[in-house]
Amino acid sequence: MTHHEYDVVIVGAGGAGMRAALESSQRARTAVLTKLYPTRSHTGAAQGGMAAALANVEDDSAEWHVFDTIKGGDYLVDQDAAEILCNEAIDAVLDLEKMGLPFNRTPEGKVDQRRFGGHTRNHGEAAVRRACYSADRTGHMILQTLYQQCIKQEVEFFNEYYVLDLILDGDPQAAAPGEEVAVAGVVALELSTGEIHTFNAKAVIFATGGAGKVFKTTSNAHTLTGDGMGIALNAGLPLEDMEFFQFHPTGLAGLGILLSEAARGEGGILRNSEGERFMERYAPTIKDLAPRDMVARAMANEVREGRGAGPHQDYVLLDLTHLEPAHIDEKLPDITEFARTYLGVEPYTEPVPVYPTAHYAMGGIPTTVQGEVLRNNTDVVKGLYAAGECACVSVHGANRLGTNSLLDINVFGRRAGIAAAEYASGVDAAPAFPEDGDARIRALVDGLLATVGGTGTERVSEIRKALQETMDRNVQVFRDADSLAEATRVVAELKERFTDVAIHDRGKRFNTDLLEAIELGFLLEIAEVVVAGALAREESRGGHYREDFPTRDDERFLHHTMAYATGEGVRLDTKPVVITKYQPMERKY
Amino acid sequence: MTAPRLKEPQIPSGRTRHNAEKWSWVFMRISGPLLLVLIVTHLFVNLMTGDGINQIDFAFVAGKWASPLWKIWDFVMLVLAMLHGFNGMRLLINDYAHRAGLRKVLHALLGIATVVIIVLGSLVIWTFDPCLGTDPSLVPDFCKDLA
Amino acid sequence: MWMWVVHRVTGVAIFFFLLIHVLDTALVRVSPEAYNDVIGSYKTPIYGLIESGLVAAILLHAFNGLRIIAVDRSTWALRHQKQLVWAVWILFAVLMAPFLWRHLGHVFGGA
Amino acid sequence: MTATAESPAVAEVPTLTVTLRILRTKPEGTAEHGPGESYWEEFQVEAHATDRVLDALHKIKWEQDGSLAFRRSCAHGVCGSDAMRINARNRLACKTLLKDLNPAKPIIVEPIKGLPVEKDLIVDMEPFFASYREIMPFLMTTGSAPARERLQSPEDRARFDDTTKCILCAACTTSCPVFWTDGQYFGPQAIVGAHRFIFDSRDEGQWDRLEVLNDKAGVWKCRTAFNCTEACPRGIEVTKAISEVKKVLTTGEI
Ligand SMILES: Cc1cc2nc3c(=O)[nH]c(=O)nc-3n(C[C@H](O)[C@H](O)[C@H](O)COP(=O)(O)OP(=O)(O)OC[C@H]3O[C@@H](n4cnc5c(N)ncnc54)[C@H](O)[C@@H]3O)c2cc1C
Ligand code: HEM
Ligand code: SF4
Ligand code: F3S
Ligand code: FES
Repeated sequence: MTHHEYDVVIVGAGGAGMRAALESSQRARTAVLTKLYPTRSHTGAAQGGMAAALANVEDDSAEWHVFDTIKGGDYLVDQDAAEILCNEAIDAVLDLEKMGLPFNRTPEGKVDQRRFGGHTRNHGEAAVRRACYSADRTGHMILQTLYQQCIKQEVEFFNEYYVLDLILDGDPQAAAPGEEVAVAGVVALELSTGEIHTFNAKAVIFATGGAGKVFKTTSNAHTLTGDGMGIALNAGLPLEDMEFFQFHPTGLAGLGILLSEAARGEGGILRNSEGERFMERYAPTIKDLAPRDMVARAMANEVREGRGAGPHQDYVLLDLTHLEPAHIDEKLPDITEFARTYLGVEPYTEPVPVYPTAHYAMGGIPTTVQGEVLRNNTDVVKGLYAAGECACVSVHGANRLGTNSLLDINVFGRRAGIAAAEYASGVDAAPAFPEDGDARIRALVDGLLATVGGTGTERVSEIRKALQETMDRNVQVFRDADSLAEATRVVAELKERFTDVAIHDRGKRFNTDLLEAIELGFLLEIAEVVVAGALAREESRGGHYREDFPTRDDERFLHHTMAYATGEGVRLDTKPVVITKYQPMERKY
Repeated sequence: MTAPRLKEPQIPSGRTRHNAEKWSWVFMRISGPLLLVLIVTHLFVNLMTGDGINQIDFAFVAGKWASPLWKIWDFVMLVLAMLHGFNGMRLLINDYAHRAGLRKVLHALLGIATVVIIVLGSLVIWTFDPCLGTDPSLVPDFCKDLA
Repeated sequence: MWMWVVHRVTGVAIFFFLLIHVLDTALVRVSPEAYNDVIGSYKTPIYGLIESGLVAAILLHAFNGLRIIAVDRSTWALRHQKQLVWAVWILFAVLMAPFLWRHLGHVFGGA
Repeated sequence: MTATAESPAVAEVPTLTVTLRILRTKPEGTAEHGPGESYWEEFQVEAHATDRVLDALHKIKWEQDGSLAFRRSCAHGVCGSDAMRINARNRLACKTLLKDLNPAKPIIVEPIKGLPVEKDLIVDMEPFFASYREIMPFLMTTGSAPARERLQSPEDRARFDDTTKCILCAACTTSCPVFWTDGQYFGPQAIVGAHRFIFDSRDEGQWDRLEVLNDKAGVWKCRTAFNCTEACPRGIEVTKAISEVKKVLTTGEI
């Protein structure tokens, strides 16, 4: 075991983690722990753009952006947070530009902007060009630019260090309201050696990204297994609004690889098997550029009603054939290549088969607008922060608008970085790291290693596959009490089977077999929380659609869900939504 | 695992200074096409015209070198080819000789060989005596006139 | 990649030949007899073949050298480098054929 | 009840059995092989022609031998994790479909060459990233930053577009024969990384980078072998970028 001491430890080196690191490393001794090389993080897969009311190409205002965000989130958005997000958006984009990010440009040389779902002029009048972009690789450029800045600032990275546990100096659930609970550090496994490292820190920032791998069809990377959320849950912290998962309308059918909404922003049209532009029926004003939850539902509905395309009528078509090939090459080069490579479809001349794909976790570790992690509705854990997709500030509410997440990671990554460093400078020393702080993880790792050649009978991959299939079948775009009950039963059964899992690699170095087992553990816990939240929320709102309760019910459910792991299942609680300016209205586009 | 120390970017710096590799690269590109002309003509004259390889003997060489054009021609060819070859071999040694000691030795050998050959070759060309020796059948015809 | 290997190998071959070639030519400074002796041995079939190989090496190296220079200078050449590799081989074949015919004719025909 | 996409595109594709011959290395050794010794092992998997090599590797790992080690993340060619040598060419396992490989013959899978092998298909990427850091891959400017964005015309932006696409997968560098021979060459990726900034009209640190690239281990080592361009999964014209850098160094003009 090796022990380290830092002022600030950041877990995750995606967009949120590195944006935080840029701030924190200027102010305090900072280490960034990441299970992947920073440039492998899934921020790099983001395509379409990053929203900010720069008004470079047409009239726009941060105020309209706030409204769109709140309405898009089906009024479950904390409005104070949304205001921060949209007001700081402009500087967030300009900062990235100054760091060197190669945005696409207008003829005058300014940052160009394009249309995106749910972003409108003057509270819903018409679609507005708000998304700053770099072809269809905006996330790639953000990730590269932030990494480059980290190189410049000599940020200290611990690459391929897999954080497995969070150490607090008290029990966050047992502690009385108002009582202080502080962070003491994290425990990590160094992939290349198999060695366990402990990091004692005054402040810790979680920026571990999403959990898309609880589903089978997903745009998320194999490595997005919700580790940060799982670790928080295990440490006794709540997760907020986990039942809200975004299904992106246009995943490559059968594969889930994302085709950015930018395809529709640039003029792409969704059609059913009859060639009909069906979104005209569902969202007459902004049609194909309606928010994702609505489009995804419309697509699934078309398929359900027998208007799906293809031999099994199980997908719809994204039509780009009316666009100039040169325009496609300039604005959408990557995603059209995905269609060619993976489906053998030529988007210049053929429509592309698409179907909703699990994309984004609106929920996550609850935080304040400074990124401080909440251990209940009011108390923060001292020194513990979270940002990015693993966190829930709640700026996305029940449904995130496209391009608001790249914004989120920059705005709240930065805020968390500053807040953590300042907190760390203000305290003399981190809470003592317990002698046996790594005992739990050591037992976990040793236990799994001992299953090699032992009596365990279950395979990680089989349990994971069963989990993903049941989630796709029962907790996807449409849900109801029966499907969720089924999912509850299966997840519980899989958790049981997981206790008998065996791995096959006895080596210490680069034991990815071991890691997949641990990741599966996190996936199972998160799935349990997602299903529990979805079952309890007897209404339809944003990304959560209950067929047995097809309308929004503000009377009973205009609140956040707070889920705690108790050791005997999930305990659900509620948290009020912060409403400042916009009272909930019906959501029509 | 810690990040590397970077030298502070000094903006703007002077233009680049150590240009050895650059000039080596440029030289290869200038000498190459020149050599192409020189060598191909040389080969053509020696091997394709007249009796080809069979015509080559002392007298043939002496006949050619009676003209200053061919003297200069062969001299330029010799120097360029040796420098081009020297430089090419130097690159190879850099690529394959990993140990510093070995590399030094090979570079030295290469340098010596190159200098020796250029000096020797030049001497031969410029101090060539077409009527060397005693056997009149071996020297070119004009030696008889001189005699 | 393979053209790079070819270029390297031919370059080295030519270099070593050049060393020897200068040395033998230097014999003209020693005596006509010595020179003619050595050159005489170049006229045997074995050397005839080696000589052909040498010319082949020079031509290949030379044309490929031109290709490399072209690729460094023009985007068109860079994008068509594979076709240029073919061009090098074709040019090489076109020039080698008459040379071989004539040279080997001299060597073996003893004309 | 709910509609889910059950692999529509692949439903028609028949399954086939493919053989993968994988070059394996176990740092701890195995019963038959010493620590760090490399050996070939064959696996057979059932797969669809439209599956990726990555899918086949996963099948092996998940169903046959959990100890098979390789890196991967995004699974669609954008994160740069899984560059490996497949049938003697560097490619991303997640971007190579079985049908493009002649699945009738064994598919040969090896780690990328020229970097130390850690375990199976995992190599030590540190030397590669070190070269990248060496060329100072970040925007360098003087003076105070403007209040709004720095302006850049679409034409200026287009000049370096190609090299911004790099995902640092190392397919290029580890396919370069010069990189294999001496290992001191920065390799094509570092030049691509530098190119991205040298030709960015906003950057003022070009000559610092060019100075690094003018060094013994820099651009002049490139012998235009074109392996890098052929290997690049992002379709970057790597050799062109290198040649543009050479041009700047010889002419002194950007
Ligand atoms: C295909 C796709 C396209 C998208 N397009 C857009 C778009 O156009 N606009 C938009 O706004 N949003 C988009 N999004 C959403 C957005 O990209 C993500 O939400 C955002 O990038 C998440 O960033 P992050 O920093 O939170 O996490 P990530 O970038 O996922 O980074 C997670 C980091 O955490 C590390 N990590 C995870 N677990 C551990 C652990 N246990 N120990 C140590 N380290 C760990 C990983 O190594 C990684 O570095 C898209 C998402 C996808 C999947
Ligand atoms: C006939 C005309 C010739 C042309 C057009 C030519 C061209 C070139 C060029 C352009 C290069 C540089 C290659 C690069 O940088 O990638 C080169 C390399 C080289 N040349 Fe020549 N050359 C010729 C003759 C010769 C001769 C006569 C010799 C031997 C003495 C020779 C030996 C070499 C060697 C050893 C290399 C280095 C190869 C390497 O580094 O891979 N060349 N040549
Ligand atoms: S240039 Fe291409 S091959 Fe090289 S690292 Fe970048 S993406 Fe990979
Ligand atoms: S493969 Fe190597 S030699 Fe040059 S053209 Fe590419 S870097
Ligand atoms: S897994 Fe990301 S590039 Fe292949």
